[in-house]
Amino acid sequence: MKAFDVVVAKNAGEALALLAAHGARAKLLAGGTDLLVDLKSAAHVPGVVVDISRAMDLAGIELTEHGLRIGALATHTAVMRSPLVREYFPALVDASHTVGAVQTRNLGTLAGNLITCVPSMDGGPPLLALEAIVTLASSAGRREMPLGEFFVGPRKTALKPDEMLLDIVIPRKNLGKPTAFLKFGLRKGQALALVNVAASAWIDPKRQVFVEPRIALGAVAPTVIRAPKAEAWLEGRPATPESMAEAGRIAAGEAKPISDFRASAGYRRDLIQVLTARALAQAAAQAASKRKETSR
Amino acid sequence: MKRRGRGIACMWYPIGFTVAANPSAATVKVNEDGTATLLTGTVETGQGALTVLGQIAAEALGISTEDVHVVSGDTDTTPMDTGAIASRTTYVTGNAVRLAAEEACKILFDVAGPMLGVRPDQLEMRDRKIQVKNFPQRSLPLGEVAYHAQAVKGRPAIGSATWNPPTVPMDPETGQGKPFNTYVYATQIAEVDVDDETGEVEVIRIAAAHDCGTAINPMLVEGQIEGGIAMGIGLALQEEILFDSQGRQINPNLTNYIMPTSLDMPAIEVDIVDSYDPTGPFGAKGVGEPTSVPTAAAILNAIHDAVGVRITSLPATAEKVLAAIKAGPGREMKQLTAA
Amino acid sequence: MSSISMRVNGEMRTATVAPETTLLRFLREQLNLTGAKVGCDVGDCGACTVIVDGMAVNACLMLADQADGRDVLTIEGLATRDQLHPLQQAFEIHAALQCGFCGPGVIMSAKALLDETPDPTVQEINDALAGNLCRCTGYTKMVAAIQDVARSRGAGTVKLPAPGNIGRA
Amino acid sequence: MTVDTKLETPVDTQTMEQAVLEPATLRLPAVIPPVPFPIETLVPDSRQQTPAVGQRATRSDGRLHGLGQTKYIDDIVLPGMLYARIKRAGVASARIVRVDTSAAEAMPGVMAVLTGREIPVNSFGPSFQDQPVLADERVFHAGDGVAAVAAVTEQIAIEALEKIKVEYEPLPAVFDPVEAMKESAPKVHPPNSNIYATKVVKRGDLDRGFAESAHVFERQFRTQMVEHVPLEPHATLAEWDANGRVTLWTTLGRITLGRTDIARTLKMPVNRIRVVGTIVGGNFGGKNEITQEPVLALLSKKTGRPVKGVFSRREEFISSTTRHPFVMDYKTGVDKEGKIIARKVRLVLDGGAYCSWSETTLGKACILAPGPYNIDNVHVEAFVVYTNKTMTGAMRGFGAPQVCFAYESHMDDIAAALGIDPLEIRLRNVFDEGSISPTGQVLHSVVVRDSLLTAAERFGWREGRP
Repeated sequence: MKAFDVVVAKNAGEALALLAAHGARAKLLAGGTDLLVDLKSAAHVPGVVVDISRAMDLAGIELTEHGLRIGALATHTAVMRSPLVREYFPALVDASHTVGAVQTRNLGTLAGNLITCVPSMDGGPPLLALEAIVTLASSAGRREMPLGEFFVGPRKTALKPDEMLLDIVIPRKNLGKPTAFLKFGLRKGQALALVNVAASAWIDPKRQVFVEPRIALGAVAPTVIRAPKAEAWLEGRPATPESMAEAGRIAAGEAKPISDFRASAGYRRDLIQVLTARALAQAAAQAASKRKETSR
Repeated sequence: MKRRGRGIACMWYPIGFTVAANPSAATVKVNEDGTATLLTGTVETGQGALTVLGQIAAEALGISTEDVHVVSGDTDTTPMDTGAIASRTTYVTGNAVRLAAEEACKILFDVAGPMLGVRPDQLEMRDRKIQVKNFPQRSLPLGEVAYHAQAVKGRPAIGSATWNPPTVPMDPETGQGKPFNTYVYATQIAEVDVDDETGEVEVIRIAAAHDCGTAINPMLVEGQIEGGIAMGIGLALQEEILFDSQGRQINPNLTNYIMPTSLDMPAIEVDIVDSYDPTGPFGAKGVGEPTSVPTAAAILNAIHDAVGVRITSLPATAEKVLAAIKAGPGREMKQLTAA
Repeated sequence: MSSISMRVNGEMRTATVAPETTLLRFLREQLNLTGAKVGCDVGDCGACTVIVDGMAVNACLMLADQADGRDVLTIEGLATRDQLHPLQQAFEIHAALQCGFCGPGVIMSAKALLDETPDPTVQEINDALAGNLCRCTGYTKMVAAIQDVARSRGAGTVKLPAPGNIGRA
Repeated sequence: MTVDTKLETPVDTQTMEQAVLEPATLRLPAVIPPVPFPIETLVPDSRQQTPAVGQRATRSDGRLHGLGQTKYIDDIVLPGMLYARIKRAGVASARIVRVDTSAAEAMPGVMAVLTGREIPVNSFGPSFQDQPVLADERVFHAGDGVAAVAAVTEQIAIEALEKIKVEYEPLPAVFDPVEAMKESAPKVHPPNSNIYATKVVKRGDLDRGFAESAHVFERQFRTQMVEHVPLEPHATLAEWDANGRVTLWTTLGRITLGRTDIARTLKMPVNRIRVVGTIVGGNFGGKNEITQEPVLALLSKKTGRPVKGVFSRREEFISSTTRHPFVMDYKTGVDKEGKIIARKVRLVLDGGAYCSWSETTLGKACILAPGPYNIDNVHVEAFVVYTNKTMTGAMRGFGAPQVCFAYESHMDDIAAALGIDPLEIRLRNVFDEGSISPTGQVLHSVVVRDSLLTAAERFGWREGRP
């Protein structure tokens, strides 16, 4: 690696002050699983790396009045082990579990996954389907935005040079919302997604229809995207294999996959269709089993 | 929906170079306490060659694996060897080691004969002893004889030998000849699940029955087979170096060059086929390369069995399998006369 | 230059490193602990796996500076003067390693797994090893060796180390 | 509010500060810590038993592997050692107009730079000497080395490579082996033909065989280029001494023949070269020929210091050998019972930019291509051709996995068409003791039938579907 300086921020406040002081020269280091890989092959390295990997005030996962708050430093392993996440958002556990391998999950953070912003990120789809809000902060103040707006393009987010992501909040209204995450990669271990899909929906217990279905797709567009047409079509429809298959077809039409050396656009569309239908089916099954539990 | 299929593939594979000379030399030194040191010019590249060669030397000297220390891989000190290539080490280097050990034995038998009151050709080595054949009650500890040979008779027990598999050149027009001295055989049977909506292939288990002649070390043979199968799975389903239109590799890294991880491995059931090759050291042939030869074929046949499509180019990626499923069975296959 | 101080295999180590030095380079080049290997240097192969505050990590993806104040365990810290670690013993008995290059990383991953999950399923073992590429063995004998250790320890007979801290929630 | 997060401070800072202040713990990195290892030698029973053959003896290197004490080349450091790096062309086919190393040489910490023109005999290869150690006049594939640097640190060497400027004049290139066989294709090594080796195996009367067949099947099969991926990359440490001898510790699976190649490129007597094969971290055929050894030897000679070079993972892919892609045409005639009567095979091997072990691969593939079956009428013809891609060479199986994929897929096609069980059709055709191979060899110790039956028994083949 080419030479750079490291300054340690022990908490969020210090990190923001350092970002204000160094501006675009600085780069934040949290898990480092993406940043260090980039720096090793980079022709130009940042002047200063602000190391927040021990700013433990950013590491928490907690339930607040707004919903489930996941701190910027929460690793994938922390997400997988959190009783709160396991109880309310098992799909997020599944997503984190498919990131890299144990070693990368122990270092890499969920927030970092969003910030690196590659279209195939695994953290993005479930959070987008669950309508997560991210909090960005600079020394000048804070702002919140829906995750969908945070993703700007491949490797490009709404973060300004002096800003950092503080936390991710899944709104309270979605606590326990049945959600499934499915990923298709070229192998089982350490796989990058060819396509990943998260589907989230309530099922009206009386009418057995989808309520507020949300579908998010990864690796099939410049950023992780929602499939609004499929969602709208599905709203109020019965949770049948036919409706889920149709939603998959619509979602496949909404995506803009590219052909690359990993897969063709056409194959990615096929996968969206299949995975979306399967994810919806899993979400519906979750809803059914939850109902059984409560009725017992 | 997941569809299960099974596929079988057998193979043959030669040991050693194609016609070309590929000699090995070895030196065995029996130390004055009856332990031994083996010098070989081959290199340990993970296959366990040094352990196996040590076992061969030990067998010839009637001592244990631990009694033999193997020195290898130094052109200044170790004898010529063609090296860790062509699945030849156990067979070719092993034969040289066995012969070298027998040379050392000859010295020890010469020395022990008078000590035991018999002719040298009446003696054999067993359990760290030199004993009279068919009359084991009369014996001497190997160490005692080795010490006597070196310190009293002035004939340290050192043996050297070379071996090269005999071949017959191939006729340039017809290819007729005897390019190799021996071959090994194997069968692998794969069971797979194919997802007929995504084309994903999961290898569930593989039964592998391999011939290696005598298994000098069955545990290491199993290790070779298991590792070879992993490589075969990569060849069958995952691995491919890709190039751009300018001839530059697209995926020269372990992120994008997809090789099997632990999660991609099936259950493996290994059988070592009962076999003995009189031309090999104690009946041994070899096992290194052939372990990954039939795997891809077995898996591809299992895919065919599961979903009825014949994938004719490797790797059988999920995308390729799905495309074939969509295109329907029987593509590309030409049958020239009616069945 | 950064001044760092960390516990490595139970012993406090203090050093000055260039800020861009990875933990892997620091261990190998400054502490002469060459058990962790450079296999890819970008976190794909796991040959550099060490345990930091109880968690298996790729030492190539961590700056030495980030390990400041932490507890680092490398393959060299497993055995004592008198005894091999049970994993080292089991790997030897099963011939679970062939060329051996991936071995230290695999054993560290296995240790982190068993510290957390004393009686893992085959699936859990495979999951724990998925970050450690091996080209020789097909992983089969590694899994058997790890199962052996888990079985021989028996449920609850082993005192597990205190849980680590990295990213733990 | 529920909080499931207990934030703990990573380490008790107070204790740590105290510890740091204690003089005894203020050890500097120069003091190498003792590495604990078991001093008691516990020898597993399997290693102590006689007879030794057949024992599940543990490996002699197994314990050191597990302790992390096996010394691979990258683990060795000699006093004053330099680090070498090689600049890769990045273009597949070009004439080298100019190599400017002046900026690299001027960098502080750079001790020597080497180009292809400084190599005494700039060619090597196990069959044909068609491969330059470092490309000097022409680049044949994108992974060719064009210059090398020895520097006091690896990082300086890497940065120095960026300062070496190479001017190329692009030349036509060919990447597809079937294209490369055409007369009109650009020649990879002009004036030589791109088809650099052929092999034929012929037995019986093919035409009569097909005429007598009840059914004839035809299919083309293809395979891909594959990398060995040894976990340890190619690595070499070279030390030139005052007697004019050079010692090379290297990841080479065949040191004796490697030494011959090194002596040839360095134009030195063989006995002035010592090659030490350390424990190699995986080979699979990929470490069967020299790569950077002459470069490091010459850099050591230039600088008078030991020089170490370790391939990056990228170099491992782009500049070491790979497995041959095959294009395989099979035509098989069988009788009504599925007994093979005639088989014609045509193999085209993509050799990449250099021959390497292609001749051997070609030979083995050609001989093995009919499969382990008794076939009276066989004709196999095989070609290996140059392309401007990464060179292909020895890899576990020398072409056998490729042809096995083809002949065994073909076998199942035939079985399916004739409605014969795949195991059964093989049992009807396989070699037995004394069978004649396609090259006319009488085979001994033949157990392919046993292997089929053993595997089928283990798998439960005859019990039917699971």
